[in-house]
Amino acid sequence: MDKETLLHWYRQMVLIRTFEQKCSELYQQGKIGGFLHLYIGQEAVAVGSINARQENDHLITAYRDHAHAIMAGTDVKYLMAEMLGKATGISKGKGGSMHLADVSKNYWGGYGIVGGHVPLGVGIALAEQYKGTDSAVLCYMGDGSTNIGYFHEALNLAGVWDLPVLFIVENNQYGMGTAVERASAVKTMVEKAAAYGMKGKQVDAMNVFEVHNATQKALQAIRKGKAPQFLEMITYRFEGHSMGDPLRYRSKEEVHKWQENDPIGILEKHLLDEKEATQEEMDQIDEEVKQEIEAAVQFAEESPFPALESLFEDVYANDL
Amino acid sequence: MDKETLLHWYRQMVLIRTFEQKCSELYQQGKIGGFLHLYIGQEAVAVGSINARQENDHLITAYRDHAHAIMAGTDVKYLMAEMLGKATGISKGKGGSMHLADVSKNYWGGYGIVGGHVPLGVGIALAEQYKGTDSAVLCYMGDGSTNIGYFHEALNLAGVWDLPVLFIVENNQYGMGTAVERASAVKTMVEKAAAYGMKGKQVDAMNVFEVHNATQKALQAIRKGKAPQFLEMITYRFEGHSMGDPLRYRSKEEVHKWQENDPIGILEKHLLDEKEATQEEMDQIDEEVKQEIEAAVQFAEESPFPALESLFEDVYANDL
Amino acid sequence: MPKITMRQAITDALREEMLRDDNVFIMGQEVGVWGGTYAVTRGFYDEFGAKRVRDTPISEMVIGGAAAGAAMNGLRPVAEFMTINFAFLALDAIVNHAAKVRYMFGGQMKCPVVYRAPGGGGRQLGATHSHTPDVIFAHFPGLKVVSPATAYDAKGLLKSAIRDDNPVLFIEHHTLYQIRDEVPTEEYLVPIGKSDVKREGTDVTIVGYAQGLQVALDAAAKLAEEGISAEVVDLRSLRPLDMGPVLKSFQKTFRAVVVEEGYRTFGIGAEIVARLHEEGFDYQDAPIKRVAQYEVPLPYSRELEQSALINVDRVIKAVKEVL
Amino acid sequence: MPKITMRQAITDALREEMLRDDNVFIMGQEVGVWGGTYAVTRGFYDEFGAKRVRDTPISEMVIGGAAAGAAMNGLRPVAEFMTINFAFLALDAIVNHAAKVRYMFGGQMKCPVVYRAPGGGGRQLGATHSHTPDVIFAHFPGLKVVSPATAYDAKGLLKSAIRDDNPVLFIEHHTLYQIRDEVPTEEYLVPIGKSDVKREGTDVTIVGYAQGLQVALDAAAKLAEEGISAEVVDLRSLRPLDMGPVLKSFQKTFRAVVVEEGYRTFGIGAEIVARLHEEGFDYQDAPIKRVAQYEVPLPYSRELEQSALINVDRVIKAVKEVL
Ligand SMILES: Cc1ncc(C[n+]2csc(CCOP(=O)(O)OP(=O)(O)O)c2C)c(N)n1
Ligand SMILES: Cc1ncc(C[n+]2csc(CCOP(=O)(O)OP(=O)(O)O)c2C)c(N)n1
Ligand SMILES: [Mg+2]
Ligand SMILES: [Mg+2]
Repeated sequence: MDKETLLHWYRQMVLIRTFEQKCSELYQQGKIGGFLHLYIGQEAVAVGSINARQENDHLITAYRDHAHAIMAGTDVKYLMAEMLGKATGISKGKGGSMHLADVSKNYWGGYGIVGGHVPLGVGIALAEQYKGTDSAVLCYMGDGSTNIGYFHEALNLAGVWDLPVLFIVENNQYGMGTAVERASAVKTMVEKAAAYGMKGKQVDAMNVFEVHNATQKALQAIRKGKAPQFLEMITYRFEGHSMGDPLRYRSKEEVHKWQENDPIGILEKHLLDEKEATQEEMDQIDEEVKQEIEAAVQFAEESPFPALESLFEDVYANDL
Repeated sequence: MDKETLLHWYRQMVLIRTFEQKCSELYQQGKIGGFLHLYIGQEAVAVGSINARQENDHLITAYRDHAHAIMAGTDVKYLMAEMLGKATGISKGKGGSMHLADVSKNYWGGYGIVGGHVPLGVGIALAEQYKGTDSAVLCYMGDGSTNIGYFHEALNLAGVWDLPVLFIVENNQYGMGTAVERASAVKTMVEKAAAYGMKGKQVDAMNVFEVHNATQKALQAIRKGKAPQFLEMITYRFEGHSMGDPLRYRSKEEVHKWQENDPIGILEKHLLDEKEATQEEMDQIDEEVKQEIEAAVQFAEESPFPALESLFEDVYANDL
Repeated sequence: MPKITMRQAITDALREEMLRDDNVFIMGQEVGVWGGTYAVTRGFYDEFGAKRVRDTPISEMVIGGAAAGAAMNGLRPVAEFMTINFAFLALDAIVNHAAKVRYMFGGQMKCPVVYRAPGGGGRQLGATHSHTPDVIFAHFPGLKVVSPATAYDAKGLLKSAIRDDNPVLFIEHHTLYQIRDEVPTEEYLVPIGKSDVKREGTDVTIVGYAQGLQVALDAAAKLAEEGISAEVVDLRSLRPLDMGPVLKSFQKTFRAVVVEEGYRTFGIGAEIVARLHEEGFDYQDAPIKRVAQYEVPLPYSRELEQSALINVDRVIKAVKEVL
Repeated sequence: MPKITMRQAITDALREEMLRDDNVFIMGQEVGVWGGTYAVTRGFYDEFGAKRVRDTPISEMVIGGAAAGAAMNGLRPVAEFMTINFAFLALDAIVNHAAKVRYMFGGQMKCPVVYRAPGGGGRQLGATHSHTPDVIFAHFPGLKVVSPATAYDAKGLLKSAIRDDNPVLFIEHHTLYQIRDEVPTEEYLVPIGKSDVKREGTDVTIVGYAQGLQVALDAAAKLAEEGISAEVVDLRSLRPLDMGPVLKSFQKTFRAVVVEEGYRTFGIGAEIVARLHEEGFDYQDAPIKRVAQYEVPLPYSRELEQSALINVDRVIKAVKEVL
């Protein structure tokens, strides 16, 4: 990995985190409404895996979807505008935090119904197989979502039809307040994958290199073996499930323990240890990112709210 | 196993088969309507397993449910009356072939929505656990039903809550016209069980002794270990999925191969080989069963159809 | 023009659209090797192969969702639910996903999927297998819901549905597969969202669709023998719902009966009555009547089941009450 | 009498019933350790323990089905869907299983399960999380559907629901958790299936329920300032639907407006209008109006979402149109 790449990854991780921190702020100011789910702590997953995709690979995820949008390559100003419900938002203010998508970048969006997007991801893959391309779909989901019927039916169909999907479970240890072992009859996600003929691999997903490496291999396997693959990303969310989480279900100690493995910290340390970059270079990036986010907020704040007539637009593809 | 027991089992198997053959006849005569799914070929599953239950164990299954009703101990005349849609039917003519139940015998019925009864079975087990009894639930289903979301959610919950359920998959190789390997991403049902922390066991289910033995062990394990169990019964249906199956999906040779392992034939041979019973004794049983079925048909034919007022009865538990 | 069955009309529509557009394919339980539970796709597996005629596991949620995903990514899936009862399991996939992706993402996507689903009562299939739940799907914007009553409409509407850029639920009443009527050999389309006068008359308007429409037509024929002239309007589409021809007829007859196979309370007829009341207020000469299924889970026993369903006599009785 | 919030009223009802009957227990996502997403069951986990306050996986189908099974076998589960949107996934478990086992098996079983589900729009949750789909559940016989508008009714109806031998879907509008009204400290029940006049008046009947009822009451208060006397009738139960008080009021006022938060087409209001038309035909002095949600998936952006929803002004406008 060359220095430029590594600093680019660093930048992406910081961009995601800074975006999330800003969202948290704006939520507390009442500028963002609805549900807001932050990705802080999980950055290495989106950054490591999406940097391993080919351009024609597709992305789809659940409602904790800001990072995937950023990694898809969407300008954060359109994402921030969406957060604020503005007409310039990537989803024209209709989607909000849970429903970012950028089809021009093969990012099919965040979805709020737990598990509901997994069949969509499978269908997107089916279309690629049907057209005979070498595209794959990176389909992200949470540990909690593996207990819903959608997960089962979708993984099974992908297995039966040999669809080019990489299922990526972001196992952040909890679905809302429910720890994995209180919701799943098996302790690991890879044990579930086996029921669909997928070997599955557990990845230390606080480490962006591990994530990148595992994803690259899995995508290769999909393109070569013409069969779906499965990765269990072991990670942690540092914040609550969404804004307003009473956080009764885990201890401060547990959170601190994981925070010692901060994915940004790990990359930072690597860069310094290996002398790939100086602290100044990184500080410089932090500063640039801060400005990029501020500019995005400004863009969002200055953008108009959607015209009320737009309420009736896009219910159907053609006017009825 | 003493002679009496063995002949009793023989009788039960013949009773099931004769009942099914008679139903087939009555369907062709237009006396039975709707969908009719025969159990012929699978008799060893119901007979072997249900003979292993304690009286306070519960039974629940899908729409291929005649055998389970017979094994629950319901007089075949009430079952035959139900087939004919009569007021004296076990479900008062409202259920038909797919919806036999006899709650007085802890048989909670047959259900037509594939997989829909599996959560019910889990809930019935939850009630027993809650009440602190030593009852278990024998929850039967087809191989095809293991691909539906219901299966996944129900087995997972049973695993998480350590519910006293014995999941029995009657793997008769097909869900309608779809062979197991065309519908499931793994070849065996036990591979699926592993995803819910259940070990699972494959059973040669053309052999009633194997079935009985495996079920007994599984029920013991449930009562001792306080956790669900899983059995994959390898079996075959000799007839079509339901009446009117075009049978395009399997060869005559395949059917014949399985018919050589007729579960009744196997038991018969055992009885003769071990000199447990003579051909005459068995012929005698066959004859008695025939008469029992004829009497059941007569009862059913002579019974009245439900009064039209009954249409509005039992929609709710109390009159509104 | 040749008379063909509705089954044949649907088969022909599917086949023609598959021949016309490579992106059209079929997925569902037993659509392939078996040839379709209702024999609608018989021969397709041999003709089009396993890529375009895809047997699925018994997995309604992913049938609903994966078909939507494939549609979002450029294909035109025709996904079959073996019966509409099983589509209950796909309600979320259909109304929360297929029907919403376009709006929710600000118009970035379209989702041209067709869900076919046979449905209806009257075949002694028992409570869970005999629903006519069309109204619950038709309640949601973003989805189109169509349910034809004739072979002609079935063919033309299904072809329109397949070419439509929106998700369409296409409901086929299973007792109508056998009906026959004239269907041109040359290509035609029937637009989605247009009601249609199926019989002209002057004394009363009977509104129906699908099996209810056929019952209405039979009733109208009998009424004619008694000198009562009924106009029969076929809704054909439930969403969008086209009240134009219904209102026009009502403004002529001042009396109406709505016929539907499903339950009465919160059924299709409720909306029709409400709309006639609201938009045809000055024309109401008598209370509009609804003929619908009695509100019980449908029982197995033949006579009992039949007694819960709509029939010609009940329609005639209702017509006489409004006259 | 003390004024308490609807949230508190629901908490109290649950707690009292759990104390009264050991067979009553709670299951659902985050009902335990978390204390309920809407804090309704806060403290229950500590008070009643893990046996009676059961956190479930994210598995709506088995929440629906297992609760029904437990009810069939002697318990009285109160199963919570985190929101009613997610109950779409349990539609089959609820309407094809819980609501049908009794009938389908000839009365051999009963299924006394309560499904609680918060719902509604107006909180910027986006299209999939903002449904008021009450009508699609209320369409099916075998189920009872209740949705209260006041703390008093919420408590009394929930207690009745838990004691009812039938499956009951209990829908709580999330924006109503905060409202407060007088609730007696002594035990009482509110019967399921009884509409209730919430405000007396003489000029117009406004029919509503849940959040729609509160909007109706606010509108009535404003109308009073202008000298217009509106009678407000609360449906409270959607199935069984009690038209008695609605009709009685209409026979006095001759004019009506129906208010509901859900979609208009095939909504609750359609049935109310149809029934008033059918049963109150001679009393119709003007077309009855419906005030309902505009037919779009609800958008995120605040003003945009609000513009799609019902509000006091829209009700007042409708009232003035019928007067
Ligand atoms: C079908 C459904 N049920 C319940 C919810 C409510 N809900 C939203 S997020 C969530 C937890 C999901 O946990 P997980 O899949 O682990 O993802 P994470 O939030 O940890 O990223 C729940 C229960 C929902 N959105 N959809
Ligand atoms: C949810 C649902 N989808 C589809 C069907 C239609 N159907 C009825 S039986 C069946 C096959 C089931 O196969 P399996 O589970 O193997 O049971 P078997 O018939 O072999 O006993 C199908 C697809 C149904 N009843 N319910
Ligand atoms: Mg999680
Ligand atoms: Mg099978």
